[in-house]
Amino acid sequence: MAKRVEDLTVTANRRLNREYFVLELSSAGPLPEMRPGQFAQVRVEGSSTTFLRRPVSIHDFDPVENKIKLLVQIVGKGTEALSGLKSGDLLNMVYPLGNSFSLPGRGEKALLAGGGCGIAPLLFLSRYLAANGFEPDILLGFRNKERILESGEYEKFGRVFLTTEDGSAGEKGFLTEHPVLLSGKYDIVYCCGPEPMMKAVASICKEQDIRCEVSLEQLMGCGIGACLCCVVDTVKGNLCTCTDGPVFNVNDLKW
Amino acid sequence: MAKRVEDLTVTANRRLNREYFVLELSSAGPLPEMRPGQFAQVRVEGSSTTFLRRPVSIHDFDPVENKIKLLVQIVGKGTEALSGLKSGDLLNMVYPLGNSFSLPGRGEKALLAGGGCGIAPLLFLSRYLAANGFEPDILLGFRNKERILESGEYEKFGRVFLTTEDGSAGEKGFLTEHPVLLSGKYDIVYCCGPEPMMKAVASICKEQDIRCEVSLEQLMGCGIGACLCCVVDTVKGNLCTCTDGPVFNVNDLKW
Amino acid sequence: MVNTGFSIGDLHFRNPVLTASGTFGYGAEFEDFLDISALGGIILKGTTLEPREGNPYPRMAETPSGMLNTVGLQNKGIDYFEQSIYPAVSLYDTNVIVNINGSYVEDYVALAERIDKLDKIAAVELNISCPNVKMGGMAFGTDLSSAREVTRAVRAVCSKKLIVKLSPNVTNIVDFARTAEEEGADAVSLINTLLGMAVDIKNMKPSLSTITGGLSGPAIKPVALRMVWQVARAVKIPVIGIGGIMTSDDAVEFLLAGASAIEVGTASFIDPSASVKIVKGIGDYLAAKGFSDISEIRGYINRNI
Amino acid sequence: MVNTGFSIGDLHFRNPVLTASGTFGYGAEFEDFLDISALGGIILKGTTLEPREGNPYPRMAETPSGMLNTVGLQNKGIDYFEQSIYPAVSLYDTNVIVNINGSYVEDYVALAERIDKLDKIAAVELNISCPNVKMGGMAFGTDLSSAREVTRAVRAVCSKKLIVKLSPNVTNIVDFARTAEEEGADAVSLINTLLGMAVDIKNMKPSLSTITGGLSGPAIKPVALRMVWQVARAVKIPVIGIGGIMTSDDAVEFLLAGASAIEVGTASFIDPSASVKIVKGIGDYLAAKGFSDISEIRGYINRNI
Ligand SMILES: Cc1cc2nc3c(=O)[nH]c(=O)nc-3n(C[C@H](O)[C@H](O)[C@H](O)COP(=O)(O)OP(=O)(O)OC[C@H]3O[C@@H](n4cnc5c(N)ncnc54)[C@H](O)[C@@H]3O)c2cc1C
Ligand SMILES: Cc1cc2nc3c(=O)[nH]c(=O)nc-3n(C[C@H](O)[C@H](O)[C@H](O)COP(=O)(O)OP(=O)(O)OC[C@H]3O[C@@H](n4cnc5c(N)ncnc54)[C@H](O)[C@@H]3O)c2cc1C
Ligand SMILES: Cc1cc2nc3c(=O)[nH]c(=O)nc-3n(C[C@H](O)[C@H](O)[C@H](O)COP(=O)(O)O)c2cc1C
Ligand SMILES: Cc1cc2nc3c(=O)[nH]c(=O)nc-3n(C[C@H](O)[C@H](O)[C@H](O)COP(=O)(O)O)c2cc1C
Ligand code: FES
Ligand code: FES
Repeated sequence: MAKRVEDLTVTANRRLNREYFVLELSSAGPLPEMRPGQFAQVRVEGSSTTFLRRPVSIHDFDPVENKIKLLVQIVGKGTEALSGLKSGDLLNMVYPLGNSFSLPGRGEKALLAGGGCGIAPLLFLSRYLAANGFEPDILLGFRNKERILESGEYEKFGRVFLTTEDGSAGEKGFLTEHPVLLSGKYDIVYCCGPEPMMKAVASICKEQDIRCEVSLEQLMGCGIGACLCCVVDTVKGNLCTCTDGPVFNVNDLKW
Repeated sequence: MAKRVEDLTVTANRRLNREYFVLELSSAGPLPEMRPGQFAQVRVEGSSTTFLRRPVSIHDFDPVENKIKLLVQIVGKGTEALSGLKSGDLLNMVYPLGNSFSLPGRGEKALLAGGGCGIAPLLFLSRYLAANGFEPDILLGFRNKERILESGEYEKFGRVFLTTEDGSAGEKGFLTEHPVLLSGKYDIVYCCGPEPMMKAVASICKEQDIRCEVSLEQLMGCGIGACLCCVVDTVKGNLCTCTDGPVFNVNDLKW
Repeated sequence: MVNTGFSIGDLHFRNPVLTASGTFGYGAEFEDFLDISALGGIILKGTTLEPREGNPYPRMAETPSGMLNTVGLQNKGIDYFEQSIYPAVSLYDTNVIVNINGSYVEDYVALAERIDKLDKIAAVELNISCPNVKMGGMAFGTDLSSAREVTRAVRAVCSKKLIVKLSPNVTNIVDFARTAEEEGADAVSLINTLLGMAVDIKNMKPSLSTITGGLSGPAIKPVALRMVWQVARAVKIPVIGIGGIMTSDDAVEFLLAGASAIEVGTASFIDPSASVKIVKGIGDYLAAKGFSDISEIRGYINRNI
Repeated sequence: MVNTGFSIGDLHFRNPVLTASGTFGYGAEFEDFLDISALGGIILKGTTLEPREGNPYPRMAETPSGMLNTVGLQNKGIDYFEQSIYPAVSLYDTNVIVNINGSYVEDYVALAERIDKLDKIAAVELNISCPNVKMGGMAFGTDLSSAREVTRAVRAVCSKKLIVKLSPNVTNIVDFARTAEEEGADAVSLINTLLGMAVDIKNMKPSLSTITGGLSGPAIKPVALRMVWQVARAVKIPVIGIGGIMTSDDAVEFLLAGASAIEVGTASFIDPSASVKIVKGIGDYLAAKGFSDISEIRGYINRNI
């Protein structure tokens, strides 16, 4: 999968709530082949404090419509600037980067578990699994009803389970407390979200001897394996999140 | 005249040609008192190479409409960024800064001579002179017809003489060759434009023993007399263009 | 209420925000933009014994997140200072500090003696780090024995608080800070500008009249922070952090790294009221974090090291 | 056609654009983005005798117009290099240069001996300026006699072109350049990163695991340019300029200041094809200015001084 640097055109910028927005992007030529779990390094123009690119997961990729989506949470200057992009603006990206989630084995049952912004790569993964004949279950956790992101989108590709911390929608409590996660009926769990959540899911999986893949968010300098800044300490030594990851089997991590 | 730091609102951004544009700005409260020749230090957001503010003359100031105008030539990153401002955008300015052109004495006849971007402060000066009962003559020099800027505006306040280098409008040749400048009928000449032009005008004035005031454009760090970067070597030693100027009597300069 | 005051010996500052020499004029330039008594203190533009015209134009160049300057200590000399500037600045209700400069040790001493007689001057900042003069300046601040000699000599005649301003253009700034401390300095301030340069590729010549100049602004903040951290661990006297401080968040970085106070420099060119905003922001940070006294965060990062 | 080639002794480079060690991996990382044979040369990631895991995460922090890193020379050591990396990089149709690092003089010597046997390696860049290792690294580059010792020892075993990479964290970089020249270096490259630091005020701790790290990017360009200018006037061997070069305009500044060539570092993180764009831009500049050979602009600014 050849990487490229390219200006994509913003075709829509949809605000989900105070904190989140979805960018839809298209390119003049065909978009490259991409896999769920991969990410882009996006260039934020216009601030001396956004010197480096920002890593953002491919939220969704529709090769037919030649469109990709990014789901972004505003946490600082760069994401704030991106939130101001308008239809027709250009966004320079280096992509697609990193490895991807593995496919389940034949007949295996998969659960996708995402919390907050961590749901970003899971929409593409759901679509991809569905396209490959799997029927994934999707467990999404949010703080409250207002913060639920795009859950309707996921329903296109699998059964969706919701949790909110305050019980305003779905099951009340943390994602990690949801019965499906504890059901033991899955062969593989794909997880993305805040590190404590991923660690909790990983340990639940370990107990049940379920394969678990997580997507990590380490600070990145380059995104292409050149700076060695994004390392994660694994049983195989320091690995680069941007090339050896961002998806890791939790057994390789020292969690 | 108290200086302030303030966000003004862009009410219009009018493109004159490929290189020039006029920004119209207004403020919620009343604009401060200002004099022709004064300038603003404008903040260019959005680039690590526009760290410092940019000095721009008050092109026009209408206290009744509570509006000011800036006439800007695109020469680099900062002015390029300013050219993208839209109605409703905010522009942060430190203003009004610097000294101003002196008023002619009672019954004296004044000529305003401006070339290219140098005409910027002269519109406000024309208005001001007219408001104070003078009938200035205004000599404007441009490279060619396409590059003529706002000459209609000046006609409201005095008689306008035009020169273009290629003769496509007004007299053909340099501003410094125009007969009005050599006529000897003025008591004071106010001049602003490229330094070689100002020097030529100054020497014509000296020959005719006419008072001549010029507005200088030195590189500025602060615009308020704090950094001592904008100095000009004068008969009185190093003076600051931002506080002792930008308007200087040519007799004080070592030209 | 949060206490943000600090002291150098028995000299109290109502808050830790000072203005850096050469970037705040004599205060008057900023009166339209802020209330000078809201500052911990102001450090006046570099003063010399004799009047100086400074370096030729061009004196500045913009650089990524910073600027180069080569003002070269333009000022009207100590006579003029005593007569015309001192009366004005002595009216300010804050600590007024004079930044002194010289080509020879004797110049510094003579200046310090004169300033010592000016009641309303709270302290002297001994600038041994100006990169833009042919003689003296940084030469003192990059050679340990010269630094020692000039500090000792000035200390001997200076009964006011003495702050030694250090140059970053050295291999080991800690040595200079220790030397200043040993010679009786009451505080050190750092950093002065980094020696830098820019080239005008259109005209194929240096951007500054003196070729090299002093780099200031956010670009130098990481270097300044590192040096402040190193020095604050090595000396017992208060450390005043300087370099690229634009916001209170920047200022807090210096405090957490060990600074007792900070100076706002180039930021005042971009926003003439930056310094007072920083005063407020530091208070807000302390309050938000639940601290009641600024001393609680001084050097805080060393706890987790 | 404009000639942008240059030589270090009898080693020819088809253009003056190299990639800086530690910012271009082993080339393969960039193959999707550019044609490596379009570059004057590539300098591989810092190599040591033994494998090194490098420093703990977090290893970087963004700063105004720059970044701090503390990678700490993570690499798989010379054995792995010979077996797995050398075969790949020796296929590149450009000058491949190895950046060598050690804790002791003996490490450098042993490494240089091993690399000397690798036919397709064009030159060795002796890194005595890494700020992110506990032993060796910058310690060699900030002490004149150590710098002399290591250069001499490596020179004795190195028949390839030897480039000594200098640290900017010194009072007088010219002394180090002269020392390298005296000890037989064929060229000097400068600057490595400035030692800097950042503080995470939210968590009240240093942003980097090692507290301090190396500052790179546009922020350091003015300092780099100044040092390159100083060094180029002081030595006769070619000077390779490094520091904050993002565009060909930046590169031209270094050439006008006296550099024979330049290295592109952090820029490759922002735009992986930056280096080849710079190659083109330098040619365009020369053509626009009416020069036919790059040597005509080398140190041009010195003419008007
Ligand atoms: C592989 C990968 C995929 C990602 N996918 C997405 C995504 O799909 N959607 C999304 O919204 N975000 C995603 N992120 C996180 C995103 O990169 C950061 O939120 C973003 O870089 C912050 O930029 P900023 O300028 O807004 O914040 P800054 O102003 O730079 O920082 C604000 C705060 O965010 C923290 N932060 C900055 N960068 C990161 C980072 N890389 N990881 C974790 N914390 C960080 C800082 O420490 C700071 O506390 C991903 C990160 C990685 C590594
Ligand atoms: C008192 C004063 C009043 C001015 N009034 C106006 C005005 O009304 N309209 C207008 O268009 N311009 C005016 N200028 C000039 C204006 O400030 C510069 O053109 C502007 O700062 C350039 O910014 P930039 O980022 O676009 O260019 P940069 O990218 O910074 O530089 C591009 C080129 O312009 C040159 N340049 C930059 N700043 C100045 C400067 N201050 N003076 C001269 N050359 C400069 C640079 O050397 C470079 O060659 C005035 C300048 C001064 C000092
Ligand atoms: C234009 C200018 C003039 C300066 N003049 C002096 C001076 O006279 N004496 C002095 O000690 N430092 C002087 N400095 C250095 C500043 O006081 C300060 O140490 C430096 O700018 C770094 O801080 P900053 O990045 O916040 O600007 C000057 C700096 C600038 C930009
Ligand atoms: C992430 C990173 C890793 C680096 N690793 C090395 C290295 O291994 N050896 C070395 O000599 N320099 C190393 N450097 C320094 C660069 O080669 C270069 O000297 C420095 O970054 C300044 O150039 P720049 O501003 O263009 O990046 C590294 C720099 C960065 C940013
Ligand atoms: S971000 Fe540079 S190696 Fe991963
Ligand atoms: S621009 Fe700073 S003193 Fe004039």
